[in-house]
Amino acid sequence: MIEAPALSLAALAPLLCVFGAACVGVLVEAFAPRDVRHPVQVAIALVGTLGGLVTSLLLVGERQVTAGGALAVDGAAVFLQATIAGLGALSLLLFAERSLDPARSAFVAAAAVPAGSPRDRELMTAPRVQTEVYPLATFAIGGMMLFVAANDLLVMFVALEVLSLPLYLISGMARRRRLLSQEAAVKYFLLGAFASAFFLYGLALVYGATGSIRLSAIREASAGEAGGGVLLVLGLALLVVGLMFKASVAPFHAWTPDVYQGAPTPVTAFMAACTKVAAFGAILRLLYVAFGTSEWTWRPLVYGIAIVSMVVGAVLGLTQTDLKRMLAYSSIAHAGFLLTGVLGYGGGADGTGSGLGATMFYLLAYGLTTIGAFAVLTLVRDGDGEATHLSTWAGLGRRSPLTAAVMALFLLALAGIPLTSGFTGKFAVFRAAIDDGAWPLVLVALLASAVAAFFYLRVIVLMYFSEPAADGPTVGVPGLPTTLVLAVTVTATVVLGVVPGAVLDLAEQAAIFVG
Amino acid sequence: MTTFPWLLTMIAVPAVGAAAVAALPRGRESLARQLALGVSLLVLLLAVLATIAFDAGGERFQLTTSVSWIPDFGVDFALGVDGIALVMLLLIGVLVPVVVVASWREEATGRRSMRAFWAWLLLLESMMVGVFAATDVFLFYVFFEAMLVPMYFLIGSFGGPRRQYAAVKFFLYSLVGGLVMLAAVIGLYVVSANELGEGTFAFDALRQIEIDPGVQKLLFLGFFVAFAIKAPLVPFHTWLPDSGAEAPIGGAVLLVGVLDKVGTFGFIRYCLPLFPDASRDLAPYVLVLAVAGVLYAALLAMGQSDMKRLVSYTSIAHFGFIALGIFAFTTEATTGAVLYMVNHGIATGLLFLVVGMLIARGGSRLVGDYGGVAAQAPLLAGVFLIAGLASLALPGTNSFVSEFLVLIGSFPTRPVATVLATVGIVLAALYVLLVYQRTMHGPARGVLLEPAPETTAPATGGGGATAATATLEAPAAAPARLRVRDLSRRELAVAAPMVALIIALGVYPQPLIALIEPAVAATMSDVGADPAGVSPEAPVEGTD
Amino acid sequence: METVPADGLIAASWLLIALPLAGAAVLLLGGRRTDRWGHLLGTGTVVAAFVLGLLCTLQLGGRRVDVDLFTFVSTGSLDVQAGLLFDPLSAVFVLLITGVGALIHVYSIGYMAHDPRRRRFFAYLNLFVAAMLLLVLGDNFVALYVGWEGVGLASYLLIAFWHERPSAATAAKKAFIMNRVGDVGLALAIFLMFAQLGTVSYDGVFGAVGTLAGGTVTAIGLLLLLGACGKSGQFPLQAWLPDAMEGPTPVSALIHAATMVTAGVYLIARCAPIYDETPTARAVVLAVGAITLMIGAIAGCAQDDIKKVLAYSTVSQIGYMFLAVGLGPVGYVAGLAHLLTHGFFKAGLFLGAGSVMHAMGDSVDMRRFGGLASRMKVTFVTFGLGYLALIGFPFLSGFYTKDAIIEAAFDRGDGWGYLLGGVAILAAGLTAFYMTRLMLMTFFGRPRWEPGVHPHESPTVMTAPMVLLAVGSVLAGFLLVVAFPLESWLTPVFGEPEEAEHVVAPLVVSVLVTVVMALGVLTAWLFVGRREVPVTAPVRVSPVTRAARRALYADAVNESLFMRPGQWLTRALVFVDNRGVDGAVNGLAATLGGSSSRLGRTQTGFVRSYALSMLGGAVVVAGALLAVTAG
Amino acid sequence: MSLTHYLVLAAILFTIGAVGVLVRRNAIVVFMCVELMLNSVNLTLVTFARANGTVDGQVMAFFVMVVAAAEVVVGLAIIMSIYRTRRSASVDDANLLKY
Repeated sequence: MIEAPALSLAALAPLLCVFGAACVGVLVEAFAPRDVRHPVQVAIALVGTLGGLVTSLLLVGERQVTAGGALAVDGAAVFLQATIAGLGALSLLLFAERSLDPARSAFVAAAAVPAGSPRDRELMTAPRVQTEVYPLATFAIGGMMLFVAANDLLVMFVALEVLSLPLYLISGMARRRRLLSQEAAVKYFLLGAFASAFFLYGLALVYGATGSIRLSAIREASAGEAGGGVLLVLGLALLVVGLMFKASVAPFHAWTPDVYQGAPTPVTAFMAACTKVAAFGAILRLLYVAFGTSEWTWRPLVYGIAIVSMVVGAVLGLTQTDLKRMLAYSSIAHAGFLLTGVLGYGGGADGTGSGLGATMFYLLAYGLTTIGAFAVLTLVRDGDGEATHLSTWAGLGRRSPLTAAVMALFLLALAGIPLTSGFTGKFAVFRAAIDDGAWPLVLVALLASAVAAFFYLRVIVLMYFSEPAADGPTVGVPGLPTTLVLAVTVTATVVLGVVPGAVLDLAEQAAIFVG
Repeated sequence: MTTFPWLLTMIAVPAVGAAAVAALPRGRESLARQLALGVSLLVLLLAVLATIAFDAGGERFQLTTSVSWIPDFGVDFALGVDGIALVMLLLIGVLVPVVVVASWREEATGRRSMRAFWAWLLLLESMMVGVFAATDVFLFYVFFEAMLVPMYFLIGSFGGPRRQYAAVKFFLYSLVGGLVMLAAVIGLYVVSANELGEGTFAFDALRQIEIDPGVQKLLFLGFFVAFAIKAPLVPFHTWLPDSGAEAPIGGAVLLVGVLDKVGTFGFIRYCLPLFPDASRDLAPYVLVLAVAGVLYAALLAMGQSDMKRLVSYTSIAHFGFIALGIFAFTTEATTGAVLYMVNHGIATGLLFLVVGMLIARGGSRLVGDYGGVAAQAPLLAGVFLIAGLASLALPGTNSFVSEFLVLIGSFPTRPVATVLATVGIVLAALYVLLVYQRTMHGPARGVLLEPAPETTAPATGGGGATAATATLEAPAAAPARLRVRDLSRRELAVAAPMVALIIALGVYPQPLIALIEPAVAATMSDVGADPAGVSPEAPVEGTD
Repeated sequence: METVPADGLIAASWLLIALPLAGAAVLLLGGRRTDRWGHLLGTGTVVAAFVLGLLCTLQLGGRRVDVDLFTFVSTGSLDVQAGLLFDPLSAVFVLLITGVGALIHVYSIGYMAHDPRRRRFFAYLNLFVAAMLLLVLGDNFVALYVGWEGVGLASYLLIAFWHERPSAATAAKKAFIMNRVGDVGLALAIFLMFAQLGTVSYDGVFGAVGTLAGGTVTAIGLLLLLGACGKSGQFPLQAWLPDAMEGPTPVSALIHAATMVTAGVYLIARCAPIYDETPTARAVVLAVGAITLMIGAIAGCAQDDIKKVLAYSTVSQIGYMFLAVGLGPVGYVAGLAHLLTHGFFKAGLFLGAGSVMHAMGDSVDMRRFGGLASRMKVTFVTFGLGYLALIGFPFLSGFYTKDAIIEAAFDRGDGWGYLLGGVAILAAGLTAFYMTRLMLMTFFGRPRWEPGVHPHESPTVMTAPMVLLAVGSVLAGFLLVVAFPLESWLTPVFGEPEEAEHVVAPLVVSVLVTVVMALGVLTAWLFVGRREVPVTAPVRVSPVTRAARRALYADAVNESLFMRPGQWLTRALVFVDNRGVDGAVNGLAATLGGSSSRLGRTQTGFVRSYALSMLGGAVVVAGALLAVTAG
Repeated sequence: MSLTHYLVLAAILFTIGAVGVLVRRNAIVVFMCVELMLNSVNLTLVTFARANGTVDGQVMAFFVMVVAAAEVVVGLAIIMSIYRTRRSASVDDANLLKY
């Protein structure tokens, strides 16, 4: 009789909630009539993610390894799961927006219909929507939540695929500019699969080196002289590649601008916020838990990659003319900033650095801001849908002061201006890094922030200081979902900038890995 | 000591005012400006009351308020002022209402609403108060950076033709400086954590820490670069002429009058006390920049054809004097430097305002587009002259006292730098009088000329003693006349208080000095200089 | 000598400054409302100040009274009290300033009667008087400096009074700037005193100056001299003074002849305790005085502008005074006496010139004058008396005071003494020449008037001051040297006069000077009086004349040495700032932008190249990790 | 043959797959190359399982297969949809998004 592995259902509740909702969504897709599917799907997805959020909040303080050692439900996992669930719910709200586009949704009516075909044109303005996006997104959210709690590499790999595969699909489901959307999907898919292969090979090598894929076992094995041997180090390298890809860290960032630009904007928001959180959650867990004892092996690497990422993101962002692409480069630069936080692993007064808490706070702050920024992008439209070309935003401040003000706030937050969440986050990660002696890196980071600030400013300049074009875009009146998203993100951006104490505290207290 | 939170109120009042102005419905422009004026006058009143509540001989920091803000970072929302900060608050209190009145009829560029202008202005005031009142380094940094935003919008939305370029340049320069400072701020925190066991940003606690000299130098540089960009020292200065030229007049006044003073204020408040060894070691290099600024910027000012750029360059020269005074490490010079900060705000503020009045009449910023204005607008010319004379530090004007103190205080410790800087006073006379002569003196010419020559004989004459003279001197054709009106009542209301302050502080500066000196003396003892001031080299016998 | 606290009227001596200052303030702030009576108020304040000054002087006796007013600046060890020092020296100056000032104010009522800006003229004049009084009454160097620059401002405002004329505006600016150059010296001297002695009050500095090293004292003395040169139009800063004649003539009389330009002499006399310690600085003062008196005299010989002649004459006469005070204790009183008499006759001469200009339609070109003696009798007589006083006609005032200076120079006894004395005598001859030339060209000969000019005598309000000044010109020398010796009045300041050992007998000097003077007059008559004066200046003249016309190329030197290089430097620096400093920043931005678009090209859109970059990245990552672990 | 040979073979397969991704244009072929990489990993896992004497590696291989199958489904769907629009499965044709 084989004993069932120890399984704490309570600790798994957030995951169960989200995956359950996803499964129900699939069933709904199969059985519910087409007319009611949309509201039902939205409701189920929201209930699932919000359930995930609530249950994970209830788990605060939980520290255990469960599911036969496959999952670690610890402070960091819970914090990140809650973050992902919350950001996921916000993204889903963006998915659900139906009043902005005359075509009624950002998502295609029938993905199977070839783009540009007569049938496609016919369906262009149909109220029908490919409602599978909701269960798909819910699955992705579930995968992400699993990703950050994975305590062995296999679970991590499975979670990686669970979060990725739905993303590949929904990236290709834009209603307008379908060619771009599909291209984004193909690129994302091929490169994603390529990266997973690296991750997987890394897994295999680690397994070969240590005989186990349990993080704690790897930790013991890597504590040795040479970091556990060539195989283990190679394995680490390949694992890092796979994860950095997801986190869109340069030089594994190439897909990011293309996919961010091509995917439907709500999906881009979802990817920018949630995927980033999940990927960094996994990076932190892998580096801190599995390779924490051999920090010296990966520290120079992360140092270098952080610099490359910040510089590439900041410099390439300078000349972008498409807002979504620009935000993609911004996301690459932010990945670099996050890595400076990752470097704050140790070196604090009591031997443990403040890097984990700082990075988690940064993820939350950045996720909220970036979702908000993409949400604003969905509002500004012209005849072809969203007007994402920079030039079309000229004079928006005069045309629609509120929209421009909200966007300006998000941009200032991304630039890291004090009294916004972006500043608090930057301050936290930089402090962690300097604490650990990485002040040259921080200097580079600060200079990169200055360069990056230029392109954020450029948007503000356009919005406020330029004359509006005669045939400029219109600003749609957002429906309830988008309004809600904007309200939440604006509030969060300001609150986390002005009175971040409570959340910082939370992140600090959650900065615990078990396993 | 009072329990009323003066400083918090001074931050909150304009912030709330800004929100109220911004919330006004479209079309209530005049209500907006009335509100702005009311709020700014209220702040002035608060500043005056706070000064009364302040005890010059008492504790270093007074009127303190402290609330824990971000405990994880050891950050407190701690406010408090010493004499130095207090006089800056007074300066803010005076300048903002003046700027409001000066901008009363400012036309928004394009179709932008002026409500935004008033709102940004008040928000800027709030931030400026905060930056001077903060006694927590983190809080200071927050205000330091946040202050950029309203000024950025003031320049970018309401500025001249190249406002976009200027606004972005302003923001990026300041941001780069600010970010370098951020690194130093964090570094300071880390150092404090290592020294005290628990990180802190409280100024008073940080002052006590002995920092390793090497680290001190790095941290000093971090702060210094930010401040040297803000109070532009050569070669970090090129943003100021652009910003000063493109900003709306009100914005320019506050920019050079107050905002840039944060840099020099930062030297005194942060660089010197926190990093005394580094300050002493690096002072010679700073002095080179300071003196270079005095001379270089003065020469450049002469070469400018744009009046607003010219005034900006004069400011750079003045900042050189201030930096000289600060890094001479004598009580006299540093007191002079602080006084200079106030006086420069008033003098250059008035210069900007009056240049703005001229530009408002002619629509051109170029010196060469004006000429002979004094003949028909004597009040305008007079105010221009007074502002100019204050700028060249003529005795009897406020700037003289400060410039004199800076130089006389610097001479004993830094004779060479002082001698070079003193040459700057000749250059100052040159740039002021050159522009004054070109615009105000000489025959009427330029953009203000009446379009069609009129045949009516000029009664004013060209300067003769008799009527016969006048006819003799008058050229055959009717001389050109300008179509220019003299200062309006509103403009007089702008200029009068400034002129009054220029004269009053020029004749009787001692009350301000008494307010400033204790804080300066404290700073001097922080940096290891004798707070009692210069001691003469030769023995003094038989003096009173 | 001991300083005593103020009592009686002297305690109110701050009113001396306050009265004209208040007058200026009322006139400037009052605007057009004060147009009708502004000139009366302006004159009234100065007259009142004169009366007050006279009463104070009578009360003074030989004392040295300090009037403490308020703390001006006190920080660290620097303590500057706003206070007045009323002693015989300042009393003399107070009387000169307010006395001559009052007369010139009265004169200006008539002279400026038709000028629409007369009110402002009086305001500026009042401002000047106030600043000048502060200059001579201050009891410390800072107060002196404040007054020093204050008179500079008044001078600027008054030279540029007719600012529509570009030449006037330029002259005013030039005056201010060159004064500022001198002011730098004065300022540095004050800094040096503070650094060395820790005080800037007269008492403090003079009391302790003996403790200083010789080099320091010399430095202070030279720096003070620089200041004095700027204000007094002495070499090398003399070029502004002739240009300053662009101002209305009363201004030239008051500021640029009688009072302000003699401030340098006052400064050196006041700082006698310093100069007593430093023979080197005194020698430089001597040299400056000698050079300047020659430059002024030579340049004066070739001018056709009546005011310019007088201006160069002023330059030259102040050179005499510098020469005198440079001689040290023996010369102070002589210099000050000449200063006072010069104040009378030069003011009178300027007022006379103003009267002539008034009559000639503001023309200053002597070549278009001539034969005015009969048309303007009062002017002619008063001017003539001033002329005689200036050239040192026996027993008029210049005779007494100039001779004293020349005697004192000879009394040095060494070769330098003879040289200086010789120069002074030569210059006396030149003075006689150019002044006679002026007289001849203006009042004698055939009229060469511009068409439409009808000379007439000036109104009484103008002639009365001229008469008074003429009386002064005649009597002042006798009064100051013989009747009520200035020497004894100033004894409390400069100490007991020592009985000079005359190297050359005074009588010999007097005779010599008088003979040379007569020669000068004769030469002038030979060159100018006998022939017809051409209405345009001859072009083909000797290089000497050409040089004299251009004031020995002082302006040319200034231009080529300072102005042009300065302009060039300015232009170069503007270029450097725009292209260099700002260009570096903009270049950095452009570089970033350029590398951005170049790097952006790597984002080709091809999946396979992306995959390649990832693979490359993976190799690098793996290589790096292996390198770290292996190394 | 020692286990090392298997590992080397797997590595070679992985490399072939990776190079295939880089050089082939047809999306399907590219995708198959990725599948080849995954299968080389499977081989590695099984080899290591053998070496370690546990079955964990074999179990993992099954996991990988399942995941790969899922990936095929998703991947083919995406490639199909773009093929139907563009009438081309060349990855180089999908080149609208760049710079």
